[in-house]
Amino acid sequence: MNAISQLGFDVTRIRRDFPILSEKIRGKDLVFLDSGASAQKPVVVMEAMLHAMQHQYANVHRGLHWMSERTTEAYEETRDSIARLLNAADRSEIVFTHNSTEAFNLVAHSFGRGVLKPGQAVVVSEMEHHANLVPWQMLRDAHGVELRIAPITDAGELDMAGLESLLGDGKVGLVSITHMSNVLGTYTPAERIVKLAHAYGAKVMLDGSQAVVHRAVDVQALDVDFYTFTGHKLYGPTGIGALYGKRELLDSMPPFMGGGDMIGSVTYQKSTWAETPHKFEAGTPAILEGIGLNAAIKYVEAIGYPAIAAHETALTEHALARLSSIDGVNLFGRAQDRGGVISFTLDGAHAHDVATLLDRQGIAVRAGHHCAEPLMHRLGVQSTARASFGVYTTLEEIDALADTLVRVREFFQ
Amino acid sequence: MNAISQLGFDVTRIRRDFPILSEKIRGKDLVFLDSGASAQKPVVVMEAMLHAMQHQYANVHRGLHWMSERTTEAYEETRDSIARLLNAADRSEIVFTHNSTEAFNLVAHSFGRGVLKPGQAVVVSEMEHHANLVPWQMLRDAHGVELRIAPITDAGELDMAGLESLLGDGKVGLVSITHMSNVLGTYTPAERIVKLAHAYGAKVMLDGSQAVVHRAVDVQALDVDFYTFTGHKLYGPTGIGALYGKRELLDSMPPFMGGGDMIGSVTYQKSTWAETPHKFEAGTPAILEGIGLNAAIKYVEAIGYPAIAAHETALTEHALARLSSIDGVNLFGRAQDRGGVISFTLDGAHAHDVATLLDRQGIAVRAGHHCAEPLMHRLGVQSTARASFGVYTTLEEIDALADTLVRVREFFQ
Amino acid sequence: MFEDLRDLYQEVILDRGRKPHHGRRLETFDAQAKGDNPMCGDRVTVFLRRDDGRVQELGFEARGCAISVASADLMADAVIGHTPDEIRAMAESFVDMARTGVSDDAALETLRPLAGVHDYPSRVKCATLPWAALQAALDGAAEGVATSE
Amino acid sequence: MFEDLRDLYQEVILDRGRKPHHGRRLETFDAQAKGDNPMCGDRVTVFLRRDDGRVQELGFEARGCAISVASADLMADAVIGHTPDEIRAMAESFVDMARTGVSDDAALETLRPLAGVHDYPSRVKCATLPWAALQAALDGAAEGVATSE
Ligand SMILES: Cc1ncc(COP(=O)(O)O)c(C=O)c1O
Ligand SMILES: Cc1ncc(COP(=O)(O)O)c(C=O)c1O
Repeated sequence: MNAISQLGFDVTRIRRDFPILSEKIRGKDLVFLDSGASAQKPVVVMEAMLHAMQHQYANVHRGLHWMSERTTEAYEETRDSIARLLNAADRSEIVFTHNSTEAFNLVAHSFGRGVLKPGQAVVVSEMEHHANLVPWQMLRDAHGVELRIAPITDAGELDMAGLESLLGDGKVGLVSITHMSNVLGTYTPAERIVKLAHAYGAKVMLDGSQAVVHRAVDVQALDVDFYTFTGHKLYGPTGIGALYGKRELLDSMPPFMGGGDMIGSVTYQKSTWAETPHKFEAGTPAILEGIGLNAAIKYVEAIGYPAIAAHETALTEHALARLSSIDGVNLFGRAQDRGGVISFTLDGAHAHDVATLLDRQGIAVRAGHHCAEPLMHRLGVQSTARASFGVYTTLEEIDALADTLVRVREFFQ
Repeated sequence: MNAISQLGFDVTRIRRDFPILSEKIRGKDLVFLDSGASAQKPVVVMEAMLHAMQHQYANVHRGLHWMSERTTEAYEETRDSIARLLNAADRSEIVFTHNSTEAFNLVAHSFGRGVLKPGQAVVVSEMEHHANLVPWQMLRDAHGVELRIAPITDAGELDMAGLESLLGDGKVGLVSITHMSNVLGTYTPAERIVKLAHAYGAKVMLDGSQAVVHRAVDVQALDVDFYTFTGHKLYGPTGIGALYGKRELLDSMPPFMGGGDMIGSVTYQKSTWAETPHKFEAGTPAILEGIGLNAAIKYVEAIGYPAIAAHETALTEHALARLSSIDGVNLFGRAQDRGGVISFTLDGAHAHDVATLLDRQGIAVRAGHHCAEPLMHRLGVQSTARASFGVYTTLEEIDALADTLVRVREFFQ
Repeated sequence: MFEDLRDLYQEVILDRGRKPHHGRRLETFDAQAKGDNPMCGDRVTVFLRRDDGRVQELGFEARGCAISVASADLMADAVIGHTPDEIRAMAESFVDMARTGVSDDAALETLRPLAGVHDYPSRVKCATLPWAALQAALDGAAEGVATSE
Repeated sequence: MFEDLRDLYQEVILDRGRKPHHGRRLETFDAQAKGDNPMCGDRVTVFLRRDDGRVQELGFEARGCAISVASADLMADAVIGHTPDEIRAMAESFVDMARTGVSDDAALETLRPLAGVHDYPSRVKCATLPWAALQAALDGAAEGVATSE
């Protein structure tokens, strides 16, 4: 079986959709293994944004003229696409944000200050991105909500018993956990988390920033209360993301930011708010980015999650096999259920130095704490290098990484 | 003198930079007079964004690899361009936001809750956009800060005596006023406002969303404390804007949103913040949009503010002359110093109906309350129609508006 | 010049928009509710008097465009004498017609001049706002509704 | 394979990065400060003992890459015996060299192997971090600094 059929779809064809992949870095072919930080963009995304700027653009929701109406339709169609992607019950449950970070801040502010009471608690896990930690710390410090940390096992999986013991006193109002770790690749058992939390009366928010890139998500099947992802990791433009929230929850929350488009009526004494989801969308939205994200979602849907997931599994298994066979390479995370993100260190070389040497050969990996400092403490390291995969990643690129790592080790010996 | 030389620059050449202007609307030439809501984009902006997606893209500030370093450089260069555009003393005084609305919410949150004390007051004027009103109402209701409204005169100018009387008791911590009204076109006397407010110990924020499109701004000469504008009105992409703040003020403020990129170090107990301006920039920023905005700023600089201002003056004078000579047309705002935004009503026809009839002829104007409901009350109307101009607007387009308005009046008689 | 707009602004709409028959606050009423269109500041307040389970009288105060005023006025004609359930069904058909431009519901006969709005998506709300307010009044909602879709 | 990286990773940098001469907390010290690179989690804590207005001894604890450790170590060599003012001037020259790759400051002779970082913008901070911490120690800053530029 050759590499391509092994991957479940025609990666050569897919790579043609991403012109950047034929760039040279310092004379070497680009091997882009940093999609977990931000994915490259297919031509259809560029074309959608370009088309809008060339042919059909105006501010949305406000104009009564043709350009504004058509632009509003194009932008609002993205809400339908996101609702379809996540299988939301209703399009009004999709709130546009600028990224997942804003979604967490929105929920920390509107649900955290507006619905949670001082004395209640929020639970996050030991493997959260700072986006799903710092907003809760700020809520804790401003609003007197306790912050609890659910442990992970040494394999890098969520410790479900540990989580349950944090829920025991019934004070927890929200459990906010990643759906897929950006460091360990771990998928968390979302359905079980939701069932458990609901049994103790807590709502659940899942961080789908990584997960939605690799697997189909069904918020109704999960029965999750809030779900977020960020467009630029899903092959879409920067500046756009989404928050899913159950309608009755969103309805119960005060707005986050104030301004145009989120109001019902305004007088100096008192303003009223627009309906969900608009009350959470203040100001001119990321119109062009919404239009670009729609193209990205359709692109992902056209490939299909089964093929994407199969591809990811093949890449991940290959990478784990190749990297673990290199002397001095340490891999982090051994979760049963894991995706295409692999963190590692190399004995005798700091992750930064490793990244710089790889970069010299055109291989882009990330090195650092990956916006997950407390997890680094838990793992007993300051930083790791991380390779992460996209739909366009090939087995050959993983081989290039492995082969070059052998040389890096020699360089630092 | 023909129309073109009258405008101070070659508008025909400029129009070629905006491909959308040759679109047809329902078979008619597009006459786009809604730039005040959002401007069209020149080819250079499209090319900059496209180039990034095709050749040079990765997440910023985080990667150690070539793509990330180059993308960071391109994105951060925009901060330099904005600092130059506003004549900020230092690039660290420029905070990227997603639009001006976010800038107001940032200041209302970080300065409002973090620096202002309950019992202090914030002053806005009677001609503010909701973006510069609702965040202060939310601050008032959450934090016990009083909200005071500075009156405007019947000519639509800021009533400086009225403003001064609000400052008398020394309780005002911040005066937040538009630099140019999006309804009346009024430029406010920014320098005098700042001097006056400072004399009473209040800081000043100016809403430059409209002003910066038409005139050179010098935050140091104004000695203003905060200044904001939004990229999409300045011929840039959506999803990006900027807040200028004096360094020592920004330093004194707590962050707004939490997440990646805004931290110094993170532990469960306590996190510390990155330096200004990064502590206000949580999460993956609007990278592609920043790159697009840089191209827009350079485009505006290449035309030059003197030419832009002369063009705007010529258009505005022509429009005022033509519209005021039409029976039944009522113009709002007679400020001495005014720019290319003209609100009007037509006797016997509601603004919406006017807009729809104009749209039928390809003429795009906005109708409604323009996100300034309290100002509508002050003017004694529910809504107005509004024509607003950009660098690509021609005298002929204004003539088309005026000629068509005559027919609209007939239609409704 | 505006020939093609005649499908939107039919004579009856221009007339009723200018001089509505029911454009007043009722002296006595059982229910009232207002509808706001936050996008543009339009507002319709509906007053109704019921008797015997049927709407006997309907008046409204509107600040809005020709479409919304005419729609409120034609709505009043259409619903008087009907039960809340009948009116709710009518409202549903009407909203559908405003969006799609067509309807086979015979009850909408007198409302058909408003079908032209479907070509102007941002004006659909103008036509449906009075119906939203009326439904709120029937439901006994105090605060009224803000349509933002 | 990595020939071209020899300008960045010169022998002295690999050596000092691996086995720094001054990589320890001083037993007695007059000042200390730490520098954090929030982007990557690197941290250097600098300890210094002054006498007679001059730095007599400098030690550091670092978690970081070869560049930052080597830079801290070469910095220690370079500053011992100098006054705070001299050190501040040296720091300024050094940061300049790290950014541009060149310097005509003779005082930087032994630091020149670090000039190669200028080609790798994200690594410039690695080289300058110890200097930021040292300046904070001289300024008596308690909290230390987080370089984010
Ligand atoms: C004067 C003024 N302020 C603020 C805004 C808000 O801008 P944005 O919606 O881009 O945040 C606008 C435009 O809508 C405006 O005209
Ligand atoms: C798991 C996870 N959560 C949240 C984020 C934050 O995404 P963004 O920076 O787009 O808000 C990221 C990516 O940086 C991530 O990997």
